[in-house]
Amino acid sequence: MALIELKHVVGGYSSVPILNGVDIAIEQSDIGVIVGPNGAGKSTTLKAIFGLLKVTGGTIEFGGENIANSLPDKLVPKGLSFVPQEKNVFTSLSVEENLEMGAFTRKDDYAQTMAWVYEMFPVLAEKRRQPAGELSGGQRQMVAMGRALMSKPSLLMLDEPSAGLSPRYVIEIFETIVRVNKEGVGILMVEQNARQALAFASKGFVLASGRNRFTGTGAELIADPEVAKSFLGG
Amino acid sequence: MSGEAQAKRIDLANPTVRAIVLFSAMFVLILAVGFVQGAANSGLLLTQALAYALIALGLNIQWGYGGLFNFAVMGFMMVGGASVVFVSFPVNALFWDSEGPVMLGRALLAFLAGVLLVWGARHSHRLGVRGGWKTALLVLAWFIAYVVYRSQIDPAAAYIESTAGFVGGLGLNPILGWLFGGLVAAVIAYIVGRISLGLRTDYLAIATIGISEIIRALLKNMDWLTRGTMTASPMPWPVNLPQDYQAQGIPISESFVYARFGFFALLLAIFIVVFFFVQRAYGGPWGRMMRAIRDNHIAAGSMGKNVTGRQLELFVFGSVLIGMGGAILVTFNQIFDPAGYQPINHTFMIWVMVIVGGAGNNWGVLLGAVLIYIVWIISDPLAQAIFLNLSSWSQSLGWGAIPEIDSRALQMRVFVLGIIITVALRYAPRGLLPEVVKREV
Amino acid sequence: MDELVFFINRVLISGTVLGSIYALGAIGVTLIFGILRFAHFAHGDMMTMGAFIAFLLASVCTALGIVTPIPSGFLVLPVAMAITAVIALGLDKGFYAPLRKRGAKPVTLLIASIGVTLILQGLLRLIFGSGTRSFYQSEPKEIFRIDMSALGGSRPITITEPQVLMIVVTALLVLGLHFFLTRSRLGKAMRAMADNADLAQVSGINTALVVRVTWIVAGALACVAGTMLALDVALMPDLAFNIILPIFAAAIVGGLGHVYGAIVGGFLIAFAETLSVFNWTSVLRPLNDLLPEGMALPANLALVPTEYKLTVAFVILVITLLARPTGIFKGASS
Amino acid sequence: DDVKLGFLADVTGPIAGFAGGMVSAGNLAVDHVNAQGGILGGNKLVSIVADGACSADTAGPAADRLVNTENVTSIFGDYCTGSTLAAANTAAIPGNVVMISPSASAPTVTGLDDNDLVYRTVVSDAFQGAKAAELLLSQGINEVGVTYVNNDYGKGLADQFVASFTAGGGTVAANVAHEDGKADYRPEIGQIESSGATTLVIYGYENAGGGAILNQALEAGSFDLFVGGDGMAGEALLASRDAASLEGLILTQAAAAAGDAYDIYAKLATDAGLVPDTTYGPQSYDAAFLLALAIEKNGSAERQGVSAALREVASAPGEIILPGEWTKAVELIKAGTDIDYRGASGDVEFDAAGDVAGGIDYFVVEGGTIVNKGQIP
Amino acid sequence: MSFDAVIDVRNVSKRFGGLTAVNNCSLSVQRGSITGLIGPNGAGKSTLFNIVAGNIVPDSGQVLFDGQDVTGLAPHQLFRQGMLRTFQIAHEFSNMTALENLMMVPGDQPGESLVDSWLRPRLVKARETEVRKKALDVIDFLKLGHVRNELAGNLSGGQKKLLELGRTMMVDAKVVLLDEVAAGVNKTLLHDLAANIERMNKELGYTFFVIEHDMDLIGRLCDPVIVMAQGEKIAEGPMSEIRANAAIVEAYFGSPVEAD
Ligand SMILES: Nc1ncnc2c1ncn2[C@@H]1O[C@H](COP(=O)(O)OP(=O)(O)OP(=O)(O)O)[C@@H](O)[C@H]1O
Ligand SMILES: Nc1ncnc2c1ncn2[C@@H]1O[C@H](COP(=O)(O)OP(=O)(O)OP(=O)(O)O)[C@@H](O)[C@H]1O
Ligand SMILES: [Mg+2]
Ligand SMILES: [Mg+2]
Repeated sequence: MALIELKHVVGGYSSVPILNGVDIAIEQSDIGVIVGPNGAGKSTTLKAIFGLLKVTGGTIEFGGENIANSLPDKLVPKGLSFVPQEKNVFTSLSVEENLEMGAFTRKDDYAQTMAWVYEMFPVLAEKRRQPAGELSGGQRQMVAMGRALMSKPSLLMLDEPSAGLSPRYVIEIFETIVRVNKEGVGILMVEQNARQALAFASKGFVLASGRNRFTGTGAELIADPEVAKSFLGG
Repeated sequence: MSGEAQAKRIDLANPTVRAIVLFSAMFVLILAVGFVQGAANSGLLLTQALAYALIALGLNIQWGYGGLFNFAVMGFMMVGGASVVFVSFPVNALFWDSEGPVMLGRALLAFLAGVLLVWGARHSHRLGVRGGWKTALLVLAWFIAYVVYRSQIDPAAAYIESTAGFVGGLGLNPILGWLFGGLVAAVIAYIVGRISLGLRTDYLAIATIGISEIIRALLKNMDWLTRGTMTASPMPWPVNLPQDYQAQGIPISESFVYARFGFFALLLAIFIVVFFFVQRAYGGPWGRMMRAIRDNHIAAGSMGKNVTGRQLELFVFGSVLIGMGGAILVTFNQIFDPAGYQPINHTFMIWVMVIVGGAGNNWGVLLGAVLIYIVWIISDPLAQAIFLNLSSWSQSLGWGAIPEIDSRALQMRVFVLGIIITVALRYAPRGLLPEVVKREV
Repeated sequence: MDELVFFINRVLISGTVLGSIYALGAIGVTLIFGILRFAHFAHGDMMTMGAFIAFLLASVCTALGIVTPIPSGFLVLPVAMAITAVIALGLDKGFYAPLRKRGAKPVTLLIASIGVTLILQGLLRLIFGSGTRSFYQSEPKEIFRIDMSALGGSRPITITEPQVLMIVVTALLVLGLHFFLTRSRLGKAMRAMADNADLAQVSGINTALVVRVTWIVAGALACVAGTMLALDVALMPDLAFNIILPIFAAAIVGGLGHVYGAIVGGFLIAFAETLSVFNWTSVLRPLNDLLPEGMALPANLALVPTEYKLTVAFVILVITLLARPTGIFKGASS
Repeated sequence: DDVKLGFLADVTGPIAGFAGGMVSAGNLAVDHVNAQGGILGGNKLVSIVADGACSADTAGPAADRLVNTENVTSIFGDYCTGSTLAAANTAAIPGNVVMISPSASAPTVTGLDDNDLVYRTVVSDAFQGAKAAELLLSQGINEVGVTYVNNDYGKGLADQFVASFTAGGGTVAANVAHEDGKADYRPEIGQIESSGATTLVIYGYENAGGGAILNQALEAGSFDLFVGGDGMAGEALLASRDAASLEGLILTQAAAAAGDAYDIYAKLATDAGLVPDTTYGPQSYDAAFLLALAIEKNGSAERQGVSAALREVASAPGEIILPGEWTKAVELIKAGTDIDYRGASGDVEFDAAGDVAGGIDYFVVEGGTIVNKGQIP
Repeated sequence: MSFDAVIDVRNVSKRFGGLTAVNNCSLSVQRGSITGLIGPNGAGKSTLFNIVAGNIVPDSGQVLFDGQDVTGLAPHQLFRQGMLRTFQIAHEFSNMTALENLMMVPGDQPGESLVDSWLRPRLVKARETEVRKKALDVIDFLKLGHVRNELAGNLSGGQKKLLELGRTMMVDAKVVLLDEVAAGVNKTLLHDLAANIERMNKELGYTFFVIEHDMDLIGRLCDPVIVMAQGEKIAEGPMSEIRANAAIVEAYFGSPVEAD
């Protein structure tokens, strides 16, 4: 059974639907990448999973349970986590407090998880007392991911994690994602750095006009000339 | 009920339809009030409502178009009021025959000297004065200017107050006074704007509240100029008063109607002209530019729009209307009473009119102003009716009447108004007639 | 010596008392602003309401014949705080939550809070009438006079019991709030939400809970502020409405959303008011002996006449904002 | 038919604190009329209340509603000077309606060009201020500090007091305005205290800023002696304060009518469950009662003639009518006998401008009670 | 050297609190070039743009535009002299439609003066028709036709960036500063955009100054490329040269990610 499965999801901000039937399935071991033209509904798909807009049709199953239209404070304890593209750290809180906020829904002791996050991002351990607003773009992205990992999610969703990062950080971030995935966290992310992302993705989804246009492994999509021409910039 | 059912079938989401429906409802309300209250009283209500609409239109220019949090409405209304006193109040011979004008002239010179001094200090960097020295020089200049001005104005004020009461007016036509009110408001708005428009949102709001309080304190305590708490009245009207009609042999009750609708007609003519021009500018590229500045002033600046200049333009433009409206109200009520101005009645209520009506939509603001004003007036009998009944009901239940019910019932008019405001916002959070997005067809 | 005592009485004590009142009010305003991003204009009336609730409870105590060494109005405070907090929650549920749900702009919430102000004022007058009441109807207000004759002064330093209580309570509350916000999970969540509400939601923070806690804290604080104010002066329906402008000024000067800013702002405004009308002649009078014959200090050396007291506070406000456009502590804006 | 009496009252806005008591006092007079057989041959006298909000913008429409919509015969009110003038100019004067204000005490009202329609039962501030100054000087008090509420009432009173006091050789060491409704008056008190004055003259309202200043000055122990005007007078002054600390406090107030007019009123009010000496309560009672008398005298609910009738029932000579004596008054009027009302607030003799003249009494707190020391000579 | 420099930055510094974002930086952009500006995150690239475009006043140093000292001039004054910029984080007018967002850009619209809009409605209307036509063309080119009546605040992240770019096509500018327009824009569309930038440069003579992290794009468009790090210019030259610089490659490019 898939970790998360979207079946023909329809939804939008007002009465006009933005998603017209999106199908996505991800296993815990997968790295899924959503690509597509601007305005295709990629971010909207992630928001729909996370209960940030109204889903009017289809089902979203997570661990076998329909979670359509549940709110984040219900979803996070179930094992979902989301890193928005922008404004994804609490700038006035220290790095450590940022991580704590990620563990807000947990009732148990999260010291171990925090140690794990620091182990994965050693630079954060150094700066644990510093306000996150004083960090560089790449470091912030790590804080954001660390925050999302603090709830011990089984699925981590990321919206364009590499946007605006210099090539070196892009590499770092992608490496981190691969590492996190190896620790047993399913990944679903949206990327415009599509070629690079699909290169290590186990599943790829091409969305256009709120619908799936192509689905396959990352390698398949890169190899598909039609996909490459229309969506990956030739 | 059937009206509402019908309204459901009508597409209320369509701005034009919505406007027509709501304005019809407003006219029905006006007619109902007119029917209950009589023609004379309705004439009065409509005139005041329209004056408030003019003021609300001014605020809408500032907030609705420009996003400027002007909470100094009361201050600008008072400025307009004091101006019309100065222009249209009868000449005070006692003052002009005394030493007063000469002393005031000296005070004016002292004031100008002070301005010059401060201006000089502000430009002292041209002489090579920099940094902390310049700040120190500026503070010193302000202090000297303040002391010099006080040394001239204090004796002049004391002298005028003891010999002539106050300076009186020029005895000119009140309409000139209204224009002058707009002009003075413009000058003050320019100065205030230059100082404070760099502030954002709530910070600008509280700064303007402060400025408004400063204006009120000045006008309330400069007895030599405004007569302060002793009030200046009666102000002359630009049209015939009821007494003038009575002198022509018209019965008392009709004289009220003639006089009020005479004033109303004059005001309506002014309002229509103003409204037309405001609408025309707002509908075109000027309005688009202003909305852009409101949305994102940084981007607007980079797209070549002079943000500070344009915001100043809006601030002055809006304040002119507020000042004129304040002046018109003073003329109409025939009294300028600085102690009667309260932020809650004269600033926040105007904001309520704009927000409930629909910021950024002139028709909405007109609707909001008239509606809120009428609600405020009928809340007086309405609150009494509700709470007198409540009291007798509680009496009949054996709980005893509410003590001092006569006055407490009346005090509940603010409660009624509060309920109406919150309910209106709840069902129309963007205002009764929200700003219309200019979509292509 | 008398000059110093006079200065202590008239500037230090007065300013501290007034500053405590402003600070207590401004903390509530700033908290609500930080979390909910709107200027809650009805905060003053929430304060007044809290004071009336404490008054009612104190009257009940007195009627039951309970006699206490400290003012009964102070004793019932915890209960009154709880009741006011519940009412604050009710106000949110009834008036502000529906607007938030519909995504109303901050200014709409501000205007709605003006509506709430009017509603509360009407209700307070309907229930309690419009007259003035005193917590000290049945018990005298205790006044401490610290004799200064040992140090060569002829006048005592004077401070009343509620003033002492107020200063102590303000200090304790500020401390408590500090620990709550920096140490507790919920407090941190409040700061997180003030920082970035969307991200807080995404992190799974129960934003509805945070909002509720905010209103509870703000309501309880309002009750304390109102009651302390009423203990110090008297109780009337427009008790705190009349000082809502300086309270907002304090919150703004400090930087909206900053608890410490609110405290600094409260004391800044209070001391500006107090010092602007302070007659410097009274402390400089000894200099008269040094001045040459025939020259004396003027009888009144205050910066402005008292009519312009609040004006000075606002001038300070405007100047502060010109130097630091979002307040001393770099506040948020809506 | 009912006879309508307009109550134009500033129950919202800055003086809401005591406007309620004034409405109640006025209603007491109306109740007395109705309980004793009604007006104009058994008709009911009804009060129609409207809110002037102490603001010209609101008082105008409210007065107009009374005049043009409710068609009242006369108006009791308004309370603030500004709103009274606005109401008079907007509606009462053009509508030929008599107004009696119980509290608009500023000298401006005297000069209003009102066709003999605007009256007041409160003594003009000018008179009381001058008398108070004479009294203090005669008692050997030569240096005082003054604080006044910054409105027409306080300012008018203080201006006159200061003028007379300095003219008589006294020194006003400090003259400081205060705004009503603030929490803290210590800076104002401090400014006066620092001037060296040990006597404080308070021209404000007992249940507003004036009372708060008194409290805070007592707490600080700043002054030896306090002096107050009519706004400070009343039993409430002692009710909520330690009387011993107020020993010697001097109050001035319009002279009560000869005889026991005030005591009678006080009893009537207490019986009805009211506090008799709320601020301007007696003046309010008198204003409403006088209007009823004038209407009765005028013989109809018409507006024409009320003004002349008012002057007749209010002024000597004539048989004395005291508060509450409605039946007696009606009988005398029926018999064609001239009457003269002596009110709770004083003799109420109107002068040409519609102001009450009359003496000023002074009161001193002695041994925990307020003792009337009689008229200031 | 700056004989034909259209932008000449001389010894400019800017500090934020304790942090020096731009440190005594000097560089110039030649007329008619497409100059690239790259560097790690936080190098001070956007800050430099803000200084050049007048959004930030530098602590010290000078900016010359077309040979004139423009340090401290307001953005709208620079716009009038022919400089146009985009923002890294989209600065759309969120309560206006996409079309209106573009229509407000052209300067000197008679309808923007109160007097003209009141007294010369015909003139205003004529210009308005022109502006609308232009805006519609741009919107179609950006493939935003279907959302032209949507509020800009409701557009997707990439669509906002496109709108940002569209503004530069609304007027004839001498110099266009592009701050990471490619981030978040779909690669296929980006090809068309790059082609258009080249066309505007060649045919219309626009000068472009481009911040970008997309090395393919920089490589395709820009010559020369300036590298910034820690607020200073550390290198300048054609892309091939930059790529050959080991230090830069290490600091900036890192090593390519391994496929899984
Ligand atoms: N307004 C500001 N206040 C304080 N610090 C700032 C401000 N703007 C930028 N900075 C800091 O200045 C440094 C340079 O920022 P800048 O935005 O110029 O970098 P950049 O080179 O554009 O990076 P990126 O490629 O990530 O956009 C950063 O460390 C940033 O945090
Ligand atoms: N708040 C909103 N209200 C209405 N429509 C919206 C809103 N947010 C997004 N949309 C619309 O939904 C569509 C899809 O947006 P979405 O953000 O999902 O695109 P995307 O695929 O993530 O694109 P990009 O790559 O540009 O980020 C767009 O056409 C946009 O106009
Ligand atoms: Mg997106
Ligand atoms: Mg940048």
